[in-house]
Amino acid sequence: MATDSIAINVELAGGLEILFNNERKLNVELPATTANGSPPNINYLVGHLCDHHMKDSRRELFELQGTVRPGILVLINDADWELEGEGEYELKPKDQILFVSTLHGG
Amino acid sequence: MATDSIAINVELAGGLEILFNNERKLNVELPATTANGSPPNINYLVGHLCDHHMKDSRRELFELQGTVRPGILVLINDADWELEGEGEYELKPKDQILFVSTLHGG
Amino acid sequence: DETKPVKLDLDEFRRYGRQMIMTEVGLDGQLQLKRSKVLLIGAGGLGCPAAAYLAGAGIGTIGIIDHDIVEPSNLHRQIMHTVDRVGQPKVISIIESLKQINPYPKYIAHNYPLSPENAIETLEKYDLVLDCTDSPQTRYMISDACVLLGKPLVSASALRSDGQLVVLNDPPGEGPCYRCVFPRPPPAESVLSCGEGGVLGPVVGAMGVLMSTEALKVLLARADRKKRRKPAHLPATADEIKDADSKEEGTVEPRKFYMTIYAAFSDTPFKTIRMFGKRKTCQACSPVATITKESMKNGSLDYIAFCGGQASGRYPPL
Amino acid sequence: DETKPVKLDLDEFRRYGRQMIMTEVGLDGQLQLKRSKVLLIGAGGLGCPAAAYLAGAGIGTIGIIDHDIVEPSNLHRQIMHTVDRVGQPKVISIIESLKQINPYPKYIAHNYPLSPENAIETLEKYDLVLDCTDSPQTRYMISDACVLLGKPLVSASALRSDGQLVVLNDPPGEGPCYRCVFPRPPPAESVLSCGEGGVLGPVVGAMGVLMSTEALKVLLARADRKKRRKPAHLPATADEIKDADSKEEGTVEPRKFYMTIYAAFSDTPFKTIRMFGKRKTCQACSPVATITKESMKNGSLDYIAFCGGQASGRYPPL
Ligand SMILES: [Zn+2]
Ligand SMILES: [Zn+2]
Repeated sequence: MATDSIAINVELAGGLEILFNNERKLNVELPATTANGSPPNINYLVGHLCDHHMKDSRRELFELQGTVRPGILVLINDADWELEGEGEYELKPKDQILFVSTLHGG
Repeated sequence: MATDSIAINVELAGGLEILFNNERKLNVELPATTANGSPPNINYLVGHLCDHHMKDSRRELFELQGTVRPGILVLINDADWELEGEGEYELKPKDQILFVSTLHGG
Repeated sequence: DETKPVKLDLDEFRRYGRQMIMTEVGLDGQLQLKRSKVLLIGAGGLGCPAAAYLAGAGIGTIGIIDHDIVEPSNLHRQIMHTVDRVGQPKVISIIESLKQINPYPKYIAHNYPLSPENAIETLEKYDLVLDCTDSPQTRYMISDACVLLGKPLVSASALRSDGQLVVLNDPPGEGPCYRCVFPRPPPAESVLSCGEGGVLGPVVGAMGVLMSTEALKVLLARADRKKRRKPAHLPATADEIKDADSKEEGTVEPRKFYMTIYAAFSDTPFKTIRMFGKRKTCQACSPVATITKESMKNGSLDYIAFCGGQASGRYPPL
Repeated sequence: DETKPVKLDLDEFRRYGRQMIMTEVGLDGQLQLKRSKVLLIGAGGLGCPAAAYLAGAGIGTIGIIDHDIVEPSNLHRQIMHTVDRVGQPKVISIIESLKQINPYPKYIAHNYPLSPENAIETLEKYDLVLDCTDSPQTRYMISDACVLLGKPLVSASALRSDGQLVVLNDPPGEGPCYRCVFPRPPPAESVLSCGEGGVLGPVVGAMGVLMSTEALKVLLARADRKKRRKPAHLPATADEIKDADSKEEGTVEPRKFYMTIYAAFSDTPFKTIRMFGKRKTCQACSPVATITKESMKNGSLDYIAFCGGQASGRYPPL
């Protein structure tokens, strides 16, 4: 059933790794099609990470209203997700998805 | 005749860009097969760069005995060329080849 | 006063020689640095190293605004302050150290808190601003003021082992502003300061040093523009493309905007990420912007409330 | 003396609090830093910022070796030296500044040139070495000495607007050495010093600060190893894999080795590149190595000649 899933690389930075047991890099397997028949998109990934990888109960520090909370940059293969369609971007095998919490300290 | 050439990206760093008219990034087109019938490899690329892109007469600051001179690191898609077969590595379309001169100042 | 004649004396030639022999600097670049006025907002973990290298490089006028005093817990990372100066205002302490590195620049101390009411008049005398502060509300305020005044802004931040760096509103009117990059502020409960989250000294130090490099790049590009030559390190701007002789072959790509992010404990610590760019609906920098100098000065913009804190007439809360 | 008890007084808790609250540091990590002895070779553009942040972080013993004196042309980038101290030995000048940042560490001045004859005895008292020098021959010599003594080595360099950073011989015996990375020296005519090629102050500054971060990472990993826990930021070493309970699911990847390269004027300035690793035929660190403490001490290794310079009995040429 290997063809029924796609493997992507997720990276967490800016402190978000704390929500994921200090893991900065995750190999994530997603179903090739989701319940609604389409490939998984970024918003699906966000929910999947909360359900299967997050080790912290404060889900609201990562997800809000079905997508990432404000103050988190999402990079699809090192480019801002707004260049790629934001939450609707459909994931391809080997995609590199980086979630970075913005920092304000100095 | 587009299928008869391959396009790769070359980057120059550590001062090597000076030999190339201060260009740090070059889009390089190579023939898909070279005179001896095989695809172009890194050593072929080194000669090609000297012949077609270098703007400095001091070829010996880049090439020595058919390959790069000592003191230049060659990175094939961000990994040391020794992990990939060194000068014999056969180039593929979209390969990222980085030449870095080692620095000693402090 | 962009055209005010400046020159270098023999001691300055000796002092700056090692950078003047670089093609990206040269005599023109060095004179441009001497002619430039740079404001650092914050004399802490970012501001200390940024100021040290800007002073070293020979910026003509260096202003620093901060209203904190030096505390023992600052010293592990704020390397322009000293044990002897604990208890002194940070702006006084840092300028003391900077003068010992380079007595040539004119140093201006602004020993008061930056607020929406005083931001415009504080920033308008400078050519370039460095945001070395530590809260979302000041970051939005500084960016808005820079947009209103047409000043480029170098912005960085650090927490724990992470850092971020971005150059905003550069060139003014073309590059994205802080609101373009972060249109919605983070929820207040997700924001940690260095005091709460901790920070490794050299992490914030590295970001501060990198800020000074970006500042020099912005200023040196001006020297190149004045000579109507393409900056060695930049793709052409829209205006330059119009101005330029069409001698050069090839097409000129539109400028891309990047952010540098650092994660010190990762085995691949640096990443350069490509930003979305200017936002058509930006409240500060787009044609439909609503933020004005007046709304800023009269205090009708409440940055604290915008960032989810308690509403307040001024920043910082007293 | 790895087990020598050290403790922190109240002022130290206050001073280091902002980094001690980080999970990667903690009380164990802070005590490990205090117990550590670090040698900086070179008090110039790299050594100044590296030393500043290591002093700030609370390293217990900081040694600095350099035989130069402070010159005006140093000041644009060597931020721990001052106008008042032009003409003084650099090691004296830098320690003066470091004490003002943090009086707690023990500072040791080595005011003489490092040579093959004295390298072993100079380095052997330290736990970790930072190569902040500026010539190929010293870089090979320092790496060889670190391999012979089993010391990790943080090595960086900078010229014009470029910088490079790599951690070598870490952990000792497992990580590659300088000869593994650069088995053949560059031709002498291709080597430029900062004096000849120039250097932008914050470029060498950034590399120096990043060196101090890597040094802290190496030392903090020791605190983790002592507690037999996997360092938060490192994949397991071969020994640790053997030692570890096999409770954790998944396989442990062998460690990869990286170099960080910086090109300040590029729009994508940082790259992390993966290195080849240890070389089976390395003259210094492989099973077939020929370099020994004796060959080093008795001067039979001629680093100048190896690097294509005029043959000479000692380094540096007098
Ligand atoms: Zn905007
Ligand atoms: Zn070796």
